[in-house]
Amino acid sequence: MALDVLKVTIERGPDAAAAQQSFDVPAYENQTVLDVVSWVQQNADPTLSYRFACRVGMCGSCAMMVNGVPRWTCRTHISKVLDGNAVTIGPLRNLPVIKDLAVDMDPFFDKWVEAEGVHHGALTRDDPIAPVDETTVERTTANTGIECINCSVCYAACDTVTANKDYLGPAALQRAWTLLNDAKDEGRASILDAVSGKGGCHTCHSMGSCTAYCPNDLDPMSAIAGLKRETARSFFRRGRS
Amino acid sequence: MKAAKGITSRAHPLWLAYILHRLSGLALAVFLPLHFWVLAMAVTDPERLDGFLRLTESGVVKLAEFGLVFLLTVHMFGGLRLMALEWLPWSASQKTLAVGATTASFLIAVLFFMRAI
Amino acid sequence: MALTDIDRHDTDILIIGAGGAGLFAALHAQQTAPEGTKITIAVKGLIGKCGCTRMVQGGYNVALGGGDTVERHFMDTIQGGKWLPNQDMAWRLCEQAVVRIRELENEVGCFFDRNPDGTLHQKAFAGQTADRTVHKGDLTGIEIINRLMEKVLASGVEKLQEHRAVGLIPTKDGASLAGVLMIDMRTGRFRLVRAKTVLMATGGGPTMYKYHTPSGDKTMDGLAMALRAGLSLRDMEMVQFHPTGLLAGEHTRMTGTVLEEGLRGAGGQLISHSGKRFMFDYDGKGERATRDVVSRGIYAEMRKNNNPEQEGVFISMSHLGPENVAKKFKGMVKRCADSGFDLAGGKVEVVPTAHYFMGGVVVDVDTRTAMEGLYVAGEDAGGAHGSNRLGGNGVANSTVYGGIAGDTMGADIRGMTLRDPDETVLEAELARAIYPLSCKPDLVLPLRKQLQDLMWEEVGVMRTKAGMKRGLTGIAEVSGALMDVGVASDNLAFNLTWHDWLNLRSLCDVSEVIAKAGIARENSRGAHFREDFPEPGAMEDSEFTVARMDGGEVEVTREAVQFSIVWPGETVLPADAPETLVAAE
Amino acid sequence: MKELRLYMAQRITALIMAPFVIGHLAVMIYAIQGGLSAAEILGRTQGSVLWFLFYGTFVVVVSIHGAIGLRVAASEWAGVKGVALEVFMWAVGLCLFYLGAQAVWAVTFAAGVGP
Ligand SMILES: Cc1cc2nc3c(=O)[nH]c(=O)nc-3n(C[C@H](O)[C@H](O)[C@H](O)COP(=O)(O)OP(=O)(O)OC[C@H]3O[C@@H](n4cnc5c(N)ncnc54)[C@H](O)[C@@H]3O)c2cc1C
Ligand code: HEM
Ligand code: SF4
Ligand code: F3S
Ligand code: FES
Repeated sequence: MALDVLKVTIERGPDAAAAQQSFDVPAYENQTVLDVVSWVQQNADPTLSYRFACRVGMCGSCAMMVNGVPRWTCRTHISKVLDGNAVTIGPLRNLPVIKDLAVDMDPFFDKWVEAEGVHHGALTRDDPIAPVDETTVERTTANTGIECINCSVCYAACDTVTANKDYLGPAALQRAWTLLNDAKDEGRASILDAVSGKGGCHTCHSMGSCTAYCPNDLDPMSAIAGLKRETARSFFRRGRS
Repeated sequence: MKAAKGITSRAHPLWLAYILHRLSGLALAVFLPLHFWVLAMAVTDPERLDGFLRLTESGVVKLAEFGLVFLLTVHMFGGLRLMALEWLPWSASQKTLAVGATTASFLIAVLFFMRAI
Repeated sequence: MALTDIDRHDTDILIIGAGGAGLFAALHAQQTAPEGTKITIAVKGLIGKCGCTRMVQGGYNVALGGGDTVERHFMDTIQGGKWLPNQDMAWRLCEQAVVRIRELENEVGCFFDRNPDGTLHQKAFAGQTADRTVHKGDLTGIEIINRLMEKVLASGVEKLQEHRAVGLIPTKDGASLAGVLMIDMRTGRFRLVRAKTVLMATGGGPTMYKYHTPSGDKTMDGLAMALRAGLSLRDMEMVQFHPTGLLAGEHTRMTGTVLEEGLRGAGGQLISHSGKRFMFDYDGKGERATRDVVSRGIYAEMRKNNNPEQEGVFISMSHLGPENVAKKFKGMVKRCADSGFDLAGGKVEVVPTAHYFMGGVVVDVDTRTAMEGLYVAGEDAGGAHGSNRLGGNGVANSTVYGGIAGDTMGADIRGMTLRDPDETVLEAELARAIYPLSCKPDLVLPLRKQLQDLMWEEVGVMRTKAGMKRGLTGIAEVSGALMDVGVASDNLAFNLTWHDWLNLRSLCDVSEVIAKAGIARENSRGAHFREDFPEPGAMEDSEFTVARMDGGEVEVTREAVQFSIVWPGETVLPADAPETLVAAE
Repeated sequence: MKELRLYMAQRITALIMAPFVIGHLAVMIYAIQGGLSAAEILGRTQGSVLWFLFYGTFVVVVSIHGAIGLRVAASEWAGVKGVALEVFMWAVGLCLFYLGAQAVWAVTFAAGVGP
């Protein structure tokens, strides 16, 4: 790397988004944003708080705002985000800040559950495993959303989440859509109910920031569109009967 | 220094389409009552309506009219795009669609503008 | 900080850790415990988002017919473990995995990859004699943990997230467990949680090595606590190295993370600095040999090289066709690309990396420990794997025994009441945790690095008595130096540096046990390789090591393995069973 | 379920409006040539049941559509919540309808300048 010092600005505190602090961080090869943040905590300011676990993009606990963009920091090479030699790092948007770069992710998961994002099964451990044809449209659709690591990047990217406290958000709705397409799931009615209520799929304006920023290239926007389609269909059906 | 908190990179086509749709919708909602009010003059005060209509000859008002038609077309195509995206089984070409819709609406508006002159 | 500053909190069943073991225990405890039982999960990170179960790539071993049997899975496990496993535990693992996988698919809602006919797709990891590993692409752990996490979050258990367990607090007589002292990491306050039963499922995690794969939250806290509580730990010398960890330099947390096994299985080649494909010098199976063999091969090559710029060896895939590789190993290629390496077309520098810890607390087949009220499951428990864990047996072990722990606790709890903690132990544990707050602040990181280098060099892939002795001296030095490193106490909320200190404390304590157990085993089995004792010794005389803290000193003894199901040289398979069911490639 | 009903109402009204808007625009493009006058407008629409139905439906539909649309914007951008939000939506809807109805009535059936 040509640079040898990075100018890193970090937003501090639970309450003061304005409290920014700058650090000079030595540049190294193969440095990720998480490495930069870690360097600051390990060498310059031991009180800096942030969260990570797997360090390879599997656990979804390290997301932060990097130059105003939500990203998984352990898999974001610093060179990708540098503005000159500067970078500004803040806590993930749309979630309450615990301290510095660590946010409280509970609202995100509460909504996941609220969206009925949990398997509704009829079979038990005493039944054989049901054969599934992986080539059906339903299964292919379900598979497209299955690798979500619940990192909340999409949740942070979405302005509708900011604007509407009740909005379940892209990841939770995508999970509901996956279940709706899962042949093993028996919760169709309750899922449709959950996503048609307050803050459900109809709150989404298809602004697509979720899909644009998902680090795993998932497409919550289309999943939500699927839910809209499905709920509209059942609306007409109910109307007729 | 820029705050890291606000999203600074909203500039992707779908977000722009969204904001355009909302702003045009809001603008229409403001314009429509005005439009109705003007038309209602037809009963109460035809002279004033004519006076108002004469104003459309002037460039400024023309531009405003152009803007309104633009809003209406932009909003309509944007809305149709949304409904296509949500209800028609989804295809990856929605971004092209978004851009296409805006372009089409722009063209119609221009067509209107040209013929009006 | 005084005892009076400790929040006190009661529950019925406390589960520490939220990996496969912890989450399964929560679900099963809910199913078996009497109505109204309060269940609490306390975890160092967020529920479902920390630990290693989430990082499982390859998959889950389970014998589901098609020629494969529980007996065959069992024999592979015993032979893989070089006759050291506790056979009853290994048997239960293989037998219950069948139930657990159905539970995962049918009740928890996981989806595993299918064959064209709709049945589960299974493949074979190295060391297996049947296509046995169930998986979801190469991100199996995400599917398992996400589904478990949803179930648990929806079930309404009490959550104590970002709560770090720092000490097991027994009753006055020391026979039973009264509760667990924790730090609420978000506020920095202490909390004593009393429970009738406690499951420890903190997942081991050999992160005291320079190169390691596990999640950053895992630092052997559980085993260090168990050691202090006087429990016996077995097989502590058994550290599994994964042969291909990414080598990306000292300044990135990416270094050490796993490049998946499948790369070698698919034909990936290991190349030395001199450009030579070397694995066939060490084993007839080349790159496809078992993890321990390949790790030693790479380690030996690394030693031969004395170019300080280039520590590791290279894995090269390009001869398989870059497009092909990019398609087949999409996730891996993308991950490498993110950190600046071209896996599909170029070559990536790799190094053996500490992956899994076979050693752990001595438990019975129902996860009970010697201390009433304390249960241990998952990677924290020793015995099921012996000297080596087969790929795919790790997550099977944590989910199977996590479930068993939940069932056992749910049943045992009926006859139990809350117990009073020994306040002197409580005070000592508190003092231990706040110790650094009264010392002069300094950096923790250099000491962690020192320990990691030391363990890698002296107690790593290949060991000698002299090396391990040096290791012990070095560990004592780091350990002592750590006691002079302080942490500023003005803001304890989410104070990662304080936790770094505590992490290193646990790592030092357990490192010492690893080195001592390593010295005690004077032969080479599975993951433990002694250059001064390269022979495995007679299988019939197999012994496992048991470490205990005795008056502040770690003592290691040896106990004879009980061949309760099968004797070395014998098999539980029918006489005409083929050696392997895996088609040769 | 209210969310779903509002959503459906907005989409259905939008679908109905699309041909109306296109129709209206087409007429305007045609009519605007050579300038507009009250007489010209009225000449076309006065006494016509068809135009009454055309613009009448449009007004009903746009009132619903606009009211729901402003409801969303008000709640998201201005933080209007609860009863206030419902009151706001109905007020907008009724207001649009009142003004619109007046206009339609004016250009079709009300007495004004003769043909
Ligand atoms: C990269 C990688 C790939 C792997 N691939 C496979 C594979 O393909 N197949 C396979 O079978 N196995 C695999 N394994 C091994 C497998 O992941 C583990 O054996 C298994 O998941 C361990 O489960 P566990 O529940 O015991 O622990 P974990 O899942 O690691 O969970 C431990 C939990 O304890 C918590 N904890 C730790 N310390 C404390 C404390 N002091 N207080 C409170 N909570 C604490 C942690 O935060 C975490 O929640 C892999 C491991 C890694 C690292
Ligand atoms: C053919 C004509 C129209 C179509 C197809 C249409 C379509 C739509 C659609 C689909 C939405 C929902 C957007 C969302 O949920 O994100 C919407 C919103 C809206 N519409 Fe229309 N509309 C049309 C005409 C009008 C008119 C004439 C008005 C003027 C009152 C209007 C005002 C609004 C407003 C204020 C919104 C809310 C904006 C938002 O939520 O972002 N629309 N329109
Ligand atoms: S959909 Fe993508 S961005 Fe959203 S939580 Fe899942 S992985 Fe993260
Ligand atoms: S960004 Fe938000 S508005 Fe919808 S399409 Fe994605 S959830
Ligand atoms: S640390 Fe797990 S995704 Fe970044």
